[in-house]
Order: sequence, then structure tokens, then C-alpha cells
Amino acid sequence: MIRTAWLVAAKDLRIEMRSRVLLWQVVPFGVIALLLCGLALGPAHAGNSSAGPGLYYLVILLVTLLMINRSQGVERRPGTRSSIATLGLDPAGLFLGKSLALAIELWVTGLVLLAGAVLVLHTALHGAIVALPSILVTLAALSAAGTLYGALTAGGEASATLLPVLALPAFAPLLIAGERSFHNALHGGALLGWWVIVVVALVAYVAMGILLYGVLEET
Amino acid sequence: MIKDLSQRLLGPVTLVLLALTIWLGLWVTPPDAVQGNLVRLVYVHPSVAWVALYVSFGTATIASALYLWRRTRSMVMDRVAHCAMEVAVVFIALTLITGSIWGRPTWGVWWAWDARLTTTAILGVLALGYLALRRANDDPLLRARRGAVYAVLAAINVPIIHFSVDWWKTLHQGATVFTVNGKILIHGIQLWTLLMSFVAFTLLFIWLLRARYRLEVRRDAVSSTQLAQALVTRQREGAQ
Amino acid sequence: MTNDASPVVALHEAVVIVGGFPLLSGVTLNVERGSLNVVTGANGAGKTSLLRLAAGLDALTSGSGSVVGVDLASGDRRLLRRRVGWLGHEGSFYDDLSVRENLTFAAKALARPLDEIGDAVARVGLSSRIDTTTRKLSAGQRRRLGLAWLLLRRPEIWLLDEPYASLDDEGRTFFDALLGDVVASGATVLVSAHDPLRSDALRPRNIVMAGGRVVGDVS
Amino acid sequence: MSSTETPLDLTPVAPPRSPSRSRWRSIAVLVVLAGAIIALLSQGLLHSLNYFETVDQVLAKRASFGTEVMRLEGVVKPGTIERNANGASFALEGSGAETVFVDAHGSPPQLFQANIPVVVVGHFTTKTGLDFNGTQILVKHTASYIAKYPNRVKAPNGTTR
Repeated sequence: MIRTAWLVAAKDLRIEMRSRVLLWQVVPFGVIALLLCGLALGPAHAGNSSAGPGLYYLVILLVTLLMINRSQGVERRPGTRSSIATLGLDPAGLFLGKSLALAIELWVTGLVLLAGAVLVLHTALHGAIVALPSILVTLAALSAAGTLYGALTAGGEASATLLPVLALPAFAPLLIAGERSFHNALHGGALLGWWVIVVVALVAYVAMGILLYGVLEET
Repeated sequence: MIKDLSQRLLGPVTLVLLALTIWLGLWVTPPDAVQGNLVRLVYVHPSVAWVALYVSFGTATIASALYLWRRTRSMVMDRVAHCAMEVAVVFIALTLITGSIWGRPTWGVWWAWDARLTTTAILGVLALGYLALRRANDDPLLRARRGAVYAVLAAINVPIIHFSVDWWKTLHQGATVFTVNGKILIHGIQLWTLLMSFVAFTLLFIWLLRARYRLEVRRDAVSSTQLAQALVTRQREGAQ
Repeated sequence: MTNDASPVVALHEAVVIVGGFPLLSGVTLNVERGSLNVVTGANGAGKTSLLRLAAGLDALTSGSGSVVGVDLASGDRRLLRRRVGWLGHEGSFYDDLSVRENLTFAAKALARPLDEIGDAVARVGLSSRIDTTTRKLSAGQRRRLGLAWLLLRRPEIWLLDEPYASLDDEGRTFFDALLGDVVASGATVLVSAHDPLRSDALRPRNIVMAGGRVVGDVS
Repeated sequence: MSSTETPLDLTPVAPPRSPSRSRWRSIAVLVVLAGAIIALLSQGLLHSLNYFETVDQVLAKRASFGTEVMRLEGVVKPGTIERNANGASFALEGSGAETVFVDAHGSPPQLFQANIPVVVVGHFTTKTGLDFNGTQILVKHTASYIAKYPNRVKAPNGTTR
């Protein structure tokens, strides 16, 4: 399982290195979304709003949806699908590998967007640094959940529209916990409860993925 | 024999109990000291919410988990899960509507960012997502598997969503019938009417589920006839 | 491995229904170990579906069958897929990876020696393209990539879907010779093709399909 | 393509043994999953915070609330309600005699009246004073439903409230 996970994760990251979809499409999308958030707040609030953490995570969710589609897309070309299926990879390892690769990609994107939030939305730099651990764990939970929901919706005609409907409600607690812990890192406040939410979500999704990814792959 | 009788009586008994609940709730029970006639919503809202959040969603979750468990995997479980989730959508919608009607005069707002309210709304979207996922997959096997995985994921999400919203902020009354010190804080006839409403709406759920299940069995029968025909047509292609 | 006397593929009234359409409508077929079999028939006759069923890529809806001793109804299809060699007509592996990267990934997944990759690629005449991204290969070159994997994999049953479709004359000659070698080494081959094989040297068994069933069988 | 080199070795090779579905792995994962959910539930039940501060809490440590936006819960003191063009002003009392004076904007909900618990969203006007500036009044659900005409019904134990 672990061996397969490393193999798959390395493969997905190599595909990203070759195709640079993240660099040329996803990150620019995230940056423009952040700018639009600033514009939506209006000139009075764009520079000094307390909505920074929330908007940051909202943009992260949108970016995550794009990256899930990409992550599943590379597996779903008809020829790719059958030839990879005959390698008979362990589904739990496949899930872990794809989640890990997605998490690493999300971390990179998340850091770039965090810098963007500091620049554009004037989020305090020291707060952003304090919030970094919770951001990394939240993004890991998002990628585990995203890999599951991606596999759940992949392949159909309407998969690109179905994914947000299914995944966003499940992302809601991560958005809340991420936003609150980011906010509390900036302004002070309790963090323990939010760590519990994020860590439990991470553990739950990884466990469900290990148990159930095979059921989703076997069709 | 007994099974047959109970099946035949299910519908009439449900209707009688619902009618009794309405009669007791609207005419017999007195208005509340503070809430006045608004208190009558207590005979609808909690019991509808109970069916929506626990009975129907719970049935769908358990049936889905049983489908995923290899030994109990069958299309029966898939059908039960699907039908229960459809009923759940209706009851969740009713919960939100009655809650909103109650919230407006007591809270002054149609919508409050309250833990139960928000969780219920997200649960409603989860249930709708389940139905959307089923519609998007034609193949019965694929549909059953994906639906079951999604339903179990949704169920595990419920406590996570609930507590995250709860800690975000909370405003709602505590448990009414069962308080911590076991003291019942509701008056005699009101209590009996409330309990009757729970029984009546639970029976209504069972009745609806059964009707929906029967419809699904017939649909499956139709599609298996169509499949048999398609198979014969396909074999004839080869004979020519 | 399974007993030599039993057939490698044994199907009885096998029906495969996908999305409400009967791809196979009752196939009864035995394939002996070490034999060369060509499945012919018009478009939509069920050739590809038969090979996909044998590869463990599609599930059996009704009827019974086994491939290399794995039961199609109750067995683990993932374990079956690990044992077959599959060459689809839609291309193979990941478009964004090079020939070498794709083969390395597959070889690691099934514990095949990496130092044989160069040899296998040379055999199919792709040496000059070994570091080319698969996306940039022509349709014929992609088939050769799939073939190189099978040379590296050395499966006990070769399932080749329309392998002649995009090959030039030189490729066909090479391919005929290869099939002879495969059968001689004790593996079983199922090939789908539009027309019966032209080569007289191989003397394959010709299975004719129509309407999702076997309608003719010439040894 | 060339077939001139040494003949290919194509002797079939079996794939490496794959650990087929391990029962122990599933059980271990289920245990971890159950542990996570139980941890969440226990935390959740410990932490079930109220999102308002009661008048008593506020009076006890008034300084820590300053003028930040908060939700204040208390009972409307009878005889203090004054409705005006902007909304209403009234006094909120806790268990003691001390009260907080609330000036709320916006029309109060239908059920707003004396002697009921309400939650007011707003902030104190000064750092230490007891004047509260409200933007919204929420009538709090009480968990008890008590008949308006107690004499019309009898509780099972024969008492009336």
C-alpha cells in the first residue's frame, strides 16, 4: 500500500512537472480570484477587511475543485484507464498516492495565494505565518476529501458540474475551521477546537479512502 | 397473516394519527404563555425534524453501509437507501420551512446562523447531492456503489459539520422533553400531543418509504424486461 | 499457475451489460493454453467487449466464466488484471509522460526489471523516441509503446484489441513474427481484427462474432 | 521494428503476489475512524459553547468585553420597554438587581415583550458603562412550553404551572 502510494504520488507530480497545468492555469486563476475578492469588497474594505482569512479559504476551495478535476482527468482517458487498470494497483495505495500528490500541489498553491492575500488583502504577515501549520493540515484534509469526491464523480458526462455540488458541502467544515483558526491566529482566540475539526476530518477521509476507494475504482 | 394485516392497516392508522395530531394541536391544546398560538408548531416541527435527520437519513445511511458490506450487498439495500433518501429530502425541506416560520416571530429573522439550522440546510444539500449523483450514473451497479459510498461519507460528515457550525456560533433551545435533570418542562395535554406527533410522522415515513420502494421494484421489473428484450434483439443481430 | 490441461479462457453463456446495453449477449467459448486466436466480426459485434471481459476490465453480468483460473463472477478482478497483458486500440498510459517514464512506472508497479526497458523499446523500434512525451507520438507509435510494455511484462495471456489497425506493412510483418514467438513460448493470444489474419504460417483459430455472440469458429 | 536480433524471451512471468484485501487493515482503519469520531463527539459535548454572554457573566467581568460586538442574553425587565421611531429601548436583567440598558435599532420581533429572555446583538457604548447599543433583537426560545391558561389543563401529576 505505502509502496504503491509513493509510486503513484511521484507519477502524478511528474505529470504536473511536465504539463505545468498548476503553474500556468491554477495559480493564475487563484490570483485573479483573490483580486476579484478585493474588488467585491469595495474600495473602503479591500485593504483593511477582517474578511481576509475567509476569502483566502473561499479561493482555496475554488482552486481545489479545479485541481481535483485535473487529478482525476489524467486517469480517465479511455486508453489510460484500461492500461493502468491492468497494472492492478492496490486501490488504497492509489488513493493515498493521489491524495499526497494533490496535497503537495495544494500546499504550493496555498503558499502562493497566502503571499497574495498578504499583498492584496493586507493580511498581517506575522498572523499568516502563525496560521501556516493549520493551513497546511487543512489543505491536506481538503486533498484527501477531494480525491474521494473526485473519484466519486469522475467519468460521467456531468462530472465537472457534479463535483462542486457533492464536494462543497463536505468542504464547509474545513472552510469554517480553516477560517476560524486563521482568524484567531491574526486576532487571538481559541485554536484547539478548530484543530480537532480539521484533524478529525483528515483522519476520517484518509480512513474512508483506504476502505472505500476500491469500491469506486472497481467499475 | 399478521404482516399482511399490518401492511394493510399502516396507511389508515397513519392518517388517523395525523388527523388526531392536527385536531389536538390546533383545537384542544391551549396557547402558550409566551409564544401564544405559535406554540402549535411544536406539534409539527420537532417531529418532522426527527424523521428528517434521524429516521430517514439514518435509514439511508445504514442501508448504504450494509450495501458496502460484502456479505449484505444486495440491490434491496440500494433501493432502501435511495427511497429513504428521497423521503429525507422532503422532510428536510419541511423541517427548514416550519423552522423558518417559527424563527421569524421568535427570533425576528427567517434565517439565523444557528448550528442546527445550518447543519440541517447542509444536510439537505448532501441529500440532494445523493439524488443528483444517482441521476448522473446510468449503470445500476455503478450507481449503487457510488451512491452507497457517498451516503456513508455524508453520514460521517454530519457530526463534523454540526460541531464546526456549533462552535462557530449557536442559538437554539435545549432539549425540551428530556432535560438534564429529567424534569419534563411541558404541560400534560401538550406533551401527549407532542408524543403523538412523533409517532404519526414516523409512521408517515414508513408508509411513504414503503410506497416508494414498491414503485422502485416495479421500475426495476420494467427495466429488466427491457434488458431481456435488448438481449434478444442483440442476439438476433448475430443470427442474421 | 493453473493446471495446463484446463482452458485458459472458459466462458459459458457470458452476458455483459453496460449502461443498459448488452455488449455480450451470451458467449460460450473455450480457449486452450498456448493457442493463437483471432476474433473477427463487424463493428459492434462485441470483439472488444469479449477481450475486455477476459482482461477483467468489464464485469460479468450473468452466465459464468473463468480466465487463467480466476472466476469472473466471484473472483477478485484486480488480481486477474494483474495477470493479463492488454493492448487497447485507444493508446496506453499517460500522455504527459515520456515513453521511458511510462514504462518505468508500469515496471515498478508489477516488479519487472527496469534494465530491460531499453531492450523492449528497441525491439518495437521506438529507441529514438524513448524520451519523447507520449502525446507527441503518432497512433502507430503509441501502439508500439503498449507492445513494448507487453514484451517487458511477459503475461500468460495476451489480449490485443485491433493491433493491426494503425500499423504499417513493416509493422504487420514484425507483429506476425512476434505472435509466433509468443505462442511458441507458451503464452495464449487473443487478437481482435477486422479480417482474418493474412499470414499462413501462424494458422490461427478464427472466432467469428456477431450480435455479441460467437457465430463461427474455424480452427 | 526489427526481429533480427536474438529471439525474445517471452516465457510468461507471474505478477508479484499482491496482498489481497487484508481483513486486519480494514479493522485497524475502522478502529482509527471510530476513534476520530469519538474524539470529535467528546470534544463537541465538552465544548458546546453558547454564542451569547448572559447579563450575569457580563456584569461579573465587565472590563473584559470592552466595546466589541457581542451577543448579550437577559430577561426584559417589566415596565422598562419604550418603543420609539428607531426601535425600542429596555432594560435587561440577570439574576441580580443590576441591569444593562439597551437601545436597539430596527423593529423588534413579534413576540418581543416584558419578562421574556432575549438575545441582543450589539456592543457597549463605552469601555466600562452599562449602556448597550443593539442592532438586532432575537427572542430566545425557552425550552419550556407552558399553557397560557393553566387552569384549562392539568399536568399528569395534577399540578398546574
